[in-house]
Amino acid sequence: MTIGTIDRELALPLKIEKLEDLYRTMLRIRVFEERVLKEFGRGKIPCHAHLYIGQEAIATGACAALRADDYIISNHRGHGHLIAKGGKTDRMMAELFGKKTGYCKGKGGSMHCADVKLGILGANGIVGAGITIAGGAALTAKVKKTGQVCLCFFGDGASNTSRFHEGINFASVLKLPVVYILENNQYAISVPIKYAANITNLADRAAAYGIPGKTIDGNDVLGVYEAVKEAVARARRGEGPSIIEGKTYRWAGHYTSDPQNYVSKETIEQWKTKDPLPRFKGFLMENAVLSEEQIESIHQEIADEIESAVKFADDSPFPAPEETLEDVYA
Amino acid sequence: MTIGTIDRELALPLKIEKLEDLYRTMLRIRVFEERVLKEFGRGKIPCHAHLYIGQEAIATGACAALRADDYIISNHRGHGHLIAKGGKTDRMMAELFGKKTGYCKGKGGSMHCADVKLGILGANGIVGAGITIAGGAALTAKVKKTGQVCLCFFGDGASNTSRFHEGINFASVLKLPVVYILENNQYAISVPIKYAANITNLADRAAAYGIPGKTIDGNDVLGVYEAVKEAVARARRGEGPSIIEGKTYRWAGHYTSDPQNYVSKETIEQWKTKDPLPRFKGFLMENAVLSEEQIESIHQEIADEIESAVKFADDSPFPAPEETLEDVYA
Amino acid sequence: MAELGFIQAINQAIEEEMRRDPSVIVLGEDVRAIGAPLGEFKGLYDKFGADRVIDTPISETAIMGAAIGAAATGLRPIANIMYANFLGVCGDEMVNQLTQMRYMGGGEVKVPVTIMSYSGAGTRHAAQHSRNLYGWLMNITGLKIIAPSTPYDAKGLLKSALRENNPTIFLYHTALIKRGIKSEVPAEEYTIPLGKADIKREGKDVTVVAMALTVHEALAAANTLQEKGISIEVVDPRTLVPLDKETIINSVKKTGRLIVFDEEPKTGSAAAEIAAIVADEAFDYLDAPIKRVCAPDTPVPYSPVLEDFWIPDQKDLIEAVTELV
Amino acid sequence: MAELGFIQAINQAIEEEMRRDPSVIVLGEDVRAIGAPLGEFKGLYDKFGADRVIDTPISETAIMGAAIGAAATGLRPIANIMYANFLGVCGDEMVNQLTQMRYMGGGEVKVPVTIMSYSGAGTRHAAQHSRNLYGWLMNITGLKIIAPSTPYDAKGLLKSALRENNPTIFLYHTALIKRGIKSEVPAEEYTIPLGKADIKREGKDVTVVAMALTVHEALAAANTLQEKGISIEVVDPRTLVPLDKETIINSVKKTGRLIVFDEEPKTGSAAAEIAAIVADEAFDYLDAPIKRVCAPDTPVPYSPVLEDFWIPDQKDLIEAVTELV
Ligand SMILES: Cc1ncc(C[n+]2csc(CCOP(=O)(O)OP(=O)(O)O)c2C)c(N)n1
Ligand SMILES: Cc1ncc(C[n+]2csc(CCOP(=O)(O)OP(=O)(O)O)c2C)c(N)n1
Ligand SMILES: [Mg+2]
Ligand SMILES: [Mg+2]
Repeated sequence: MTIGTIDRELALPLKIEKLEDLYRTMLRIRVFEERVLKEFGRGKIPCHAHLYIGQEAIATGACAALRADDYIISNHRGHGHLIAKGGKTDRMMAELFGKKTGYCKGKGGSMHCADVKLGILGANGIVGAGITIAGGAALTAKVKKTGQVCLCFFGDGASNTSRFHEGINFASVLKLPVVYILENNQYAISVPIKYAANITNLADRAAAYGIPGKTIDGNDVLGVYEAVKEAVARARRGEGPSIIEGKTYRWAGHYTSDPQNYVSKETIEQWKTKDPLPRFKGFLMENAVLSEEQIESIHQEIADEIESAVKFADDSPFPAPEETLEDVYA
Repeated sequence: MTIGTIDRELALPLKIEKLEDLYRTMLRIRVFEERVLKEFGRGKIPCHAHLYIGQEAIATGACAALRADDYIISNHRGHGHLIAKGGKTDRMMAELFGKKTGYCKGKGGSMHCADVKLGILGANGIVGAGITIAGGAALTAKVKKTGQVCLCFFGDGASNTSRFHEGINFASVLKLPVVYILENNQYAISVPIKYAANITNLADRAAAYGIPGKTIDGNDVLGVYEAVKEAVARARRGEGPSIIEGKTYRWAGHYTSDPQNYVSKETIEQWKTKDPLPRFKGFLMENAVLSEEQIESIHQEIADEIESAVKFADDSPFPAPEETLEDVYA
Repeated sequence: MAELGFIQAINQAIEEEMRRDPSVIVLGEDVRAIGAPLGEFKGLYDKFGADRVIDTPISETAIMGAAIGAAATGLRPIANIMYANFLGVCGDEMVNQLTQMRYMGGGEVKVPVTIMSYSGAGTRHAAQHSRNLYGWLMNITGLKIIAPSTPYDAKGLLKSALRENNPTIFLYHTALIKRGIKSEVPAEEYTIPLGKADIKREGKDVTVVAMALTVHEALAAANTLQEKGISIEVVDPRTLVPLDKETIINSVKKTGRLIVFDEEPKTGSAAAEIAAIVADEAFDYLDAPIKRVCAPDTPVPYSPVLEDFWIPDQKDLIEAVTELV
Repeated sequence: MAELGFIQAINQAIEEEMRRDPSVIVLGEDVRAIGAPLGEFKGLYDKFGADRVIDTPISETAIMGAAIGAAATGLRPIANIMYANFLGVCGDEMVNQLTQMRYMGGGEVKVPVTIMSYSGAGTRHAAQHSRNLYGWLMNITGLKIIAPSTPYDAKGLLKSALRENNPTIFLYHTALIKRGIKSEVPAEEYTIPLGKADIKREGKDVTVVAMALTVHEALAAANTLQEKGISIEVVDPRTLVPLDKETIINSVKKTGRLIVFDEEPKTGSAAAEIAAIVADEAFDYLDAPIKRVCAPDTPVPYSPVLEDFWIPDQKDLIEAVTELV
């Protein structure tokens, strides 16, 4: 694991459009989240949300390794996962605003966005709960022989929960096509993982299930892509699940109103030097994949997109109160 | 791990009385369990019980490494653990018979026997549930600085449950004085552990928590004693928990009415050749620790004890029906 | 028509539905080699193979979580959680996942999971294997709850559950299995809709709402009471959610008296819900207080003497009826 | 007397009891650095040290299991399970361990665990962070359930819980914290016994039993109704188990009418239990059907528009009262 560099070899086989897309996706997440912070401050978003800022390389690299029909399972810090899997920023913003046009018609909010047609099986407000659900999606793929894979995102904190053990053991026994993406952003709210677990690399827990586990730099989008691609290929071949742990950091704290008093300023500053975006941008420019102007235009494009997502959310109606009563039963 | 021999070196530092006691305890468990099977057949015990026959060396060796004030947490296959920790066979039998003189006044039955004064915090009908509770007893010892240790017995099947992960991680983080005794008897009801987990030695899961894990021959009472002694010493020094996995087999099947159709006759026969009792008896005689006559007299003593335990149970009154209403609240 | 017990009727229902719909699968402990402890899944592994009859580690959260994920993506899993008492192990799946996934997502997914669990007291299994947990389950919004009293009902209701597009739990009572209760079960296919009560015995003096075990106790009591000239109507709702309020209320309109006969601790019981509905919606027809004949507010004890005292039985019902009329 | 909010009152209660009894300890997520999300444990780590204020991994089963084991061996742990909605994660500890350990063992051990959890809707936290789960908890036999409506009650009840020799759960309502509800709290020590209702407002036309959030909605409604000449009596049971039946029944004897006002889906609610008790034990005093003003049988939605519709509020109560009298 190397933090700070990007391996040129990894990039070479990739098409320019793919590299460009990786950057665009990371940027889309970043700009979306910054806007969520702002709209929360303005009172447009009625509940705090858990921002993905700083972790963009993981969702982006991981989802880039997927087929369109593959599944993902997300967690409470889910906006980045959804965007990386193709979630529409306007419908996401509308959901955060509690609007009828949102992904859940205003019923779910930040922690419950889902878009099954895109393979997004849902975020989750219960830490760890997605881990066992992922096994079920993978089971469907196995039973129906569709070749689909399920990526399951969760944090360092979740790796201490009951579902981590039961879910991964279950998947390992049935050789289910799941790839567990463990985003080790160092904290579970205020509790550092170095306190909450007695080991350094959480991917080492893979050995308890006889499956591969790999710890990588979570801020290197190409490294993430490569590692996940390998694990996805393995899963698709029917050889079972893997765990990939990306080390990273959540800059904005646990949620939109977290002053992060429990973290030293230095730690945060240090992690900011590993920002996945400028790092990848530098790489793209050094290797003449994209020019300054091209990057500029991507930034403009994303800024416009998020601006209109907010406008869409703002202009959309709230659901009618009686809609509360719908959607319990199919 | 060697199955079949007993290490003489281990025995040398032990007093003769201790060696004799190990044999007596194993035999007490064996004879008690055989009698349970018989009394169940006679309808005296109204619910099937999970017998410990074949596993006697583990509870016996493990509890021999404890102080009188140490704790144990047992599971559904708990008679052996209780006897090894000093549980009285008459009150146990009375409980199985549903009598007022039983350990739970007839309220708990086989799966819920407890005797807090002996440090026996209770059996449990929910697989895995004791694992987190053990951490609590150890926490009391830590907070009150009593130097006590808690042994926690559970099976191979339990090592796949949620509580295994949360409980052991928790204890490892807080460096709690627990020793987890994983009795790998190859099956969880009809499901073989080689199907239900993707690894061979379940003690290897200790690495997920940064604690020691050791796989040993569970039918060698001295080997168990030695391994547990070391782990208990470590726990008492405040260095945290360990896992000890003893490989063994439950001869009588899952419970008193299990025909074990899912196991081959050979497997059962093969395990019977590793019977911990004749094995230890042979050792004791070869090394002139006990003579044939002395062993004979121990057998007689135990036979008498169990006979009078049954008589005690038989002669004891049932609780009054209204006692149902007592003991909910303190 | 064949005389079948619960285990056979259930086994038939599952087999028929697995043949009918290839998306029905079974997830559970010991379903393969022994067809789960009492044999309700027997033979299915041989008939449908390892992909559809799946033995699991002892991992109730993984079973239920996988069932949810599989249901959301197109299968119809049976999640076998051996005893209702074990549902707490996957309590979060029950409270927050299974029953809320559809709603939280704005109605986009269906979650057709059928949970199957033994329930009830009477087999000397003590506190951790003997609860019905009806009240606990009813408070979990979004779950349809099935508690059959006969093999005939069991088969027809389970088949409906397996065709439902929503989470259901099918509770089969171990004491009824142990008692060897049998029904005539037709060879032809049939289903019983969820939410339709069955009047197990007509009567005119008191309405007794009973489920699973208590239906049988009520029917026995009815005979005794008949001799004393008291006629009770035994209404078996068969499903607690959805609850057939109409049939219950119509019966109360006729009798003017209600006893809810429910084998669980009284506090927070299904009996409370049924009593509350009638106290609201049929108040004007009531000639007497609504009584609940339930178990005491204690865990289930082991000793036969104690367990028999704990279980609300025909004697308790007869006493309550006699006091009421 | 100081004006305190819930968080301060709770913090004081814990600190006082920790000083009084060295066996009181705290187990929970984020209790150390931030004193749990809203600060109710703030300062305790500095005052009592790492052995008594214990940060845990995200492991509700380990927290609750350890609390049980610690309680059985002589400590008095507070098990902080952040939100009541997370209780399902340690559902088995709730159903089979904490509440049954003493009974199963024949009364030999005491299990003085106090669970503390946020509960209730009104903060836009959506389905997985907004339930009271009263009915679910009541069906778990052996647990005392505390649901205070004011900081004054919260402090006195929590102190009693921490002196109880039995499992208790203390549910503190996030919407009341958000609303900044305050009470006069005396400097002198006081406790409030579990099982003693408080009449929050006297009245003569209708008895309204309300808890936590609904107490405040009922009091607001009472003012509006007063203007229309209708006088309601607001009875706050404060603890659901044990339930002060006597005070409720005495009130019904006076008013002849009962509405149970309970912020949870109606089916299987605490309101059902209270209605059922009155329909049995005070039937002869009732002049009208017993009404339940509850939330609909759906999960809690996110959007303010929907959540406000979901929460049973003063408007709903006023409507129900007006229809009833
Ligand atoms: C079962 C459960 N326990 C506690 C919480 C409260 N909680 C929400 S997020 C969180 C921290 C999660 O940490 P981690 O898994 O590392 O993810 P991160 O927030 O760092 O992305 C906690 C404790 C919860 N939502 N669910
Ligand atoms: C949570 C839970 N799931 C399932 C069961 C049913 N059950 C009782 S014992 C048992 C097997 C336990 O296997 P193991 O832990 O290996 O212990 P062993 O019986 O082999 O001693 C099972 C599945 C249970 N009691 N609790
Ligand atoms: Mg984290
Ligand atoms: Mg085993």
